[in-house]
Amino acid sequence: MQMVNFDFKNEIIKEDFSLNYCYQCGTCSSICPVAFASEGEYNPRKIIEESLMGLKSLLIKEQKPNIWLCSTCQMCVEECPQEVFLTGIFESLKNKIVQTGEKYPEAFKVQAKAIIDNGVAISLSPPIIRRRKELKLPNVESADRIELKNLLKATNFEKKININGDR
Amino acid sequence: MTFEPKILGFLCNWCSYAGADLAGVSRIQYPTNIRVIRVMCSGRVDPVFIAEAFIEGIDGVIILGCHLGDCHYISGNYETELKMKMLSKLLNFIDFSDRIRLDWVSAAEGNRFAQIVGEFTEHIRKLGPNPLKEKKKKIEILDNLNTIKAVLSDRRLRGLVARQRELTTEGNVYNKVISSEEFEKFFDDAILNELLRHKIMIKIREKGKSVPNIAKEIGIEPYKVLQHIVTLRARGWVDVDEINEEIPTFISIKEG
Amino acid sequence: MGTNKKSVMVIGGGIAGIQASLDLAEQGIEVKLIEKNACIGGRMAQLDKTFPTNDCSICILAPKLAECFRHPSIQLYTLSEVKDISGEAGNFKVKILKKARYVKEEECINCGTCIEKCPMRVDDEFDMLLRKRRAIYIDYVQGVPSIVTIDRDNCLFFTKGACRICEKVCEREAIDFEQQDEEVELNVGSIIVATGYDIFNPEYIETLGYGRFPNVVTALEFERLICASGPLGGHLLRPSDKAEPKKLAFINCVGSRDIKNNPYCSSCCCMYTTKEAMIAYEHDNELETSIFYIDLRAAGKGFRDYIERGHNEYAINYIKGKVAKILQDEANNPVIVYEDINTSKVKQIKFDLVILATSMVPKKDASKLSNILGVELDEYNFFKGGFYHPQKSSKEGIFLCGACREPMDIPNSVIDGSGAAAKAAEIVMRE
Amino acid sequence: MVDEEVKIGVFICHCGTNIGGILDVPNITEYAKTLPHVVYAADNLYTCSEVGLTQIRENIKEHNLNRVIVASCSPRTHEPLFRATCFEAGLNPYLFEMVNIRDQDSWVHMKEPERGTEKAKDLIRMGVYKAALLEPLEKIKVSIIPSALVIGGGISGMNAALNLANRGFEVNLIEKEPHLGGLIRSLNKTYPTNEDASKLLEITNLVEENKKIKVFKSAIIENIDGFVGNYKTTIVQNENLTKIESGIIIVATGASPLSPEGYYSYNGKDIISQMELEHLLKNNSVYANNVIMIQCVGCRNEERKYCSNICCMGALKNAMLIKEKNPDAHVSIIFRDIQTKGTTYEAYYRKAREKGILFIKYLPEKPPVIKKDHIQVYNEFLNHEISISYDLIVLSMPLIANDDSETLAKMLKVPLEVNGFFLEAHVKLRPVDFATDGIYVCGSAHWPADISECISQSNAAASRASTILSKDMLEVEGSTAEINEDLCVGCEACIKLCPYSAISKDEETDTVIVNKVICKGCGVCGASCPHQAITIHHFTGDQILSAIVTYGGEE
Repeated sequence: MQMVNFDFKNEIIKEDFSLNYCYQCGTCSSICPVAFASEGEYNPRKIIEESLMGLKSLLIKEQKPNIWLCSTCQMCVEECPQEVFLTGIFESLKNKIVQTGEKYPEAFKVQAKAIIDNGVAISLSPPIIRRRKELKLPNVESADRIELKNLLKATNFEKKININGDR
Repeated sequence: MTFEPKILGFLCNWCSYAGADLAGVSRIQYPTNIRVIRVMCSGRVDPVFIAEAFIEGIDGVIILGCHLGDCHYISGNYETELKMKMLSKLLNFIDFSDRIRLDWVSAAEGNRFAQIVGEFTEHIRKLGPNPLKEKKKKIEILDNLNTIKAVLSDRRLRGLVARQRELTTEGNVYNKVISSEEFEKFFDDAILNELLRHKIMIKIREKGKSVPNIAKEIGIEPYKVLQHIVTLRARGWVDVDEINEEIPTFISIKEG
Repeated sequence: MGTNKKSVMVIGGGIAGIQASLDLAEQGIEVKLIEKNACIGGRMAQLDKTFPTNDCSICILAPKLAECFRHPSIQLYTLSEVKDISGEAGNFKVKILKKARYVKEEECINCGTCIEKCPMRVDDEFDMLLRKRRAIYIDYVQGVPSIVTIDRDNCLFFTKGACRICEKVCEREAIDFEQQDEEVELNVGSIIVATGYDIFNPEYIETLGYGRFPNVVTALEFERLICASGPLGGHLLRPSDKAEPKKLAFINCVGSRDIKNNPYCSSCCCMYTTKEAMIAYEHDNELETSIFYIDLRAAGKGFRDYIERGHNEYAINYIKGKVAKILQDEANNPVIVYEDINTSKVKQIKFDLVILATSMVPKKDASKLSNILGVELDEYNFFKGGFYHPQKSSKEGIFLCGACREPMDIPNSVIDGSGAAAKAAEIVMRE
Repeated sequence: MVDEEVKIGVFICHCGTNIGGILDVPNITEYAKTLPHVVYAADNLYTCSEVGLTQIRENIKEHNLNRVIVASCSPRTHEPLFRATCFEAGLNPYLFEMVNIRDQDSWVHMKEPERGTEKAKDLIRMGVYKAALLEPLEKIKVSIIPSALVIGGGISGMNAALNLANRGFEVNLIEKEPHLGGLIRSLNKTYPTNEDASKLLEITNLVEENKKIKVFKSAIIENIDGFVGNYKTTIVQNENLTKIESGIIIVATGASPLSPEGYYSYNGKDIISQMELEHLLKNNSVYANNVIMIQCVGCRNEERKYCSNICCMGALKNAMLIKEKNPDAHVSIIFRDIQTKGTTYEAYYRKAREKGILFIKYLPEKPPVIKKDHIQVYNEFLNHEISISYDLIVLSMPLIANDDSETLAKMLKVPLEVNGFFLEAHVKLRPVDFATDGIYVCGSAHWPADISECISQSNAAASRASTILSKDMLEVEGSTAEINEDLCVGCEACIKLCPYSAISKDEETDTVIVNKVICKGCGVCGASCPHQAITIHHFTGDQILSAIVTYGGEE
């Protein structure tokens, strides 16, 4: 039995007030490509309802439905009739998961590493570079890796995301 | 010459007549056989009118009203339905029930009006002329139709129909609500009895007849005829005409 | 004080305006009924049937139209618009632009000969563009006044300078190309606004495919499709292949309860989608319907029973959940993507025809009229009524009724029409 | 008149080519001349034109016509015009008969002109046979008592009374309680403005001070008699009888909140009703930090199927008021469908969510279960049970019909619907009228209604009532039913059949009579009367049968 936790709900609200406006119409799940593909393993509407109820252990510990499957395509945000900023809310939930030290998919650590190393989450692949040239698009400016590295170090990023998996 | 049926239509002013007008405005063509009598509500159509129409040789009668629930007069068409149901049951006994049709046409249904008239005209065409028109059958059919008309004019069945809704919803004077099924059964019995009684009345309207003779003429068992004669005497409609060799004959003394 | 103190102008000849006019006229007050179209009747005339009784709409409306037309105290100004007002409660001066009909009203008997011979085909707005009418036309066959009108913008004579066939065939010599627009001045004690509503264009919500998928239609189009006097003669066929649809889906709140489009609830859609599903079922008992909804709003009298009946007797499946996406398969069948909240899974179901319950939106010229009248609109562009006195506008002597002030169904429009009449009568009858 | 020789004139319209281009109108005209009683028959291009109408008027005079038939288009559109024309020429308008040979003949038989012509002849002959039996009828006039009776002194009744008084009519307002105000008196604040309910009750003073309004408090209705324009009502106040005469009656008796007793372990302490919460909020004595409201208690169930319309907004309002006073309070609303239709109410709902009120949807088959300090409820959006702690539970109870509605309905001879609310004449187009003329309904007596709905409806009822009260005389159609005393046996079947309660038993003469003012002439009673004792004027059995006989009989 899950207990409604107003304090936890208010924590999320503090990060994104738009959560309050959700009236559970289901637009987000209807439009979401991942919800369809994952057969409900990921369901944005349900995550929002759990957030409204402040169901902390479901959201943070059990992570049901699986919030990490969100591809941040923003279709839900685009279509939400109440302008709930779903991806923003999911982001803050993901942060909370990380902060509390709960497990989360390895893939995100790989990406984090890529940012530390290259200054981008996903580097441009050679075919993309070639096509950009064909289309006469400007070069992608790469970030100042040193500066970024220093920045991440100063904010203790590696430790926060528990990049090496040890606790 | 091919048979052109004579169709009579009763149309309520608010929906069906408007629907028929709409068929006109929309130039929807349909057979010319129908002649329309406009009434304010289909509930105005007294079943006696229809019996009379058949007596006058009309081949088919169509009664059209607002769709159930749409009646301009709130509930008139529900009463129409009850009355026509009684009429249909009676006509069934003389093979005439196929010659009437009750249906609902709204003011927006010009097409539907034309379609119903077309179908019904075709139906009557197939059925053939009102059998009254056949010389051989004329007297028998006329007797039958007059019997039906007499039943329809009599207070007994009319009273039952008029009270049907009250009896099946609010209850009778003892506050007993009769279920629709119960009513139906009771009503069917009443129809049969009244039909036979009026049939007897027609048979003895000019000349006194004995029970066995009446029984033979209308094809039911003598004891049943006797039962009805008893009822009819109680109503003051029948009296003993004469007694021949201990067998009494009965004659109608009903006025009108 | 003006000479026409005991008169009221009603703007809009839909059911709300008609009710207000009839009530006032029956109280002995002179009514000037201003209608923009060629015939009165408004939206209700377009509907096939009405909930929760499923009465045929035109059957119950037509007697009121006739009464309005015949009433000695009602003066009907069709093809007319309000241009200007001045004065104050008890004594308004109004300028009306009455557009030329190009047909002599007292001569035309609506015999239809001219319509038959007119060579121009024009999209029929009354039938939601689902069929063509001619350039000389009557709004709808049962329309009142029962006379034809020349559509100046499409008439060959006006656009190309040739034709005049209608003039030649009219036996009554009722056609008059010389008619001019005229300005009429009225003096009235009070004004009632009853201009009604427009329909939200669902093309704005691209993911629903309206306009791209032939078998996705709006609810008002559906009313015409299923109406016995509509373009299909009441035999429901879907647009793409003229096949009889067996599986219908209705999507509620299309454009409504939506901050990006119309934040408000359109009030009637839960009920009219049920009604439309019922009528469709009555045409074809093999038909199955799904209605997708957010909250089923059925608080009116007898409305819950109606929904129950829809579910129990008309094979209507009510599905909680808003549909945001419609796809289409190769046979032009709309495929609805929705979440089944019982399993939390997102599913796709194929339908034969999908009907969108589009919001009622303010008339596109509402702000123009509000400026002319000097009354306020609300944040959505509906005419702003009082919170507790909804028929009162922001200006004394001007009253509101019907969907021009808020989306509402027919009974409430009738109540509003009578209610506004009561308030207007107070003004013009005060000592 | 009865013995006067019948002289019928028949006017047959070509309607340009609409009729004349298809049917053989001259032939029809010649035929018409051969029919019995026809002394004049002529065709013309447009009977409805001024030329055509003049022709009718002149020939009525010239040939002393006492029946007129026009064979042209539909009586639905043109009968009033031709009747008026007859009247102008001194003929009783009910001696006019119309035959439809356009919309129902020439237009629908365009390819069969000969048969169409035969049909027109038949129709005209039927018209002639009916017309010969037409009788002159008079419109019935009835005087109207220019005052109103409003039953119920809540917001609806007071507003209706005030509107009528402002229109210049005398009003009698009766209230069974010792105070005016009705249910609003028990409210704290009102939505959607959240202002004090007392503000809306300022109308009470306007009513009490209005010279045109006579207020009767603590008044019980003993008896109501009469009909439109002439109602007579007896009321009792402290054993004193008063007779009130009025032209119309407005029913504004409101509704009552269902008692929470027996629902969800209601105890009046930490489990209370929304009405009791209103009281607590008024006294500023809500101390709870965890408040849960449960919607649809005692309704939308088997016993009471309906949605009570006003409870969602009521709950939203009180939830917001609690949050306003105590922003840290946790307020949850356990609901089924939130009913906030329209612009303002939907915005109000969004506002409530903005304030952080929690909404939990429940299923009727899995209702919330109240435990000692928490509630367990199956959350439909999550598909599993959750629990919420509480220190106050508020039950939203529906409005139900007053228990004395039935008595009042019987006295007024108006119907109630299944839930005991008053049943209007027509749900769509006559929402505040009863089928019985001169009686109207508004507010929660009709169906649970909030304040703005009550005010709209009471304005509407006042408007409808004014259509009667503003006339000196009421004129009604002459084509009504009439009971033939010699044939009537007093079975009273017709009384039940009449949808307008126009037929009643006259206790003094012990006969059944039709009130011609109320009768609409539908004819249902006549066609059903067991003894065929009812004449339906203008559609009499003889008239209809005569048309049938001539149609059938002609070979």
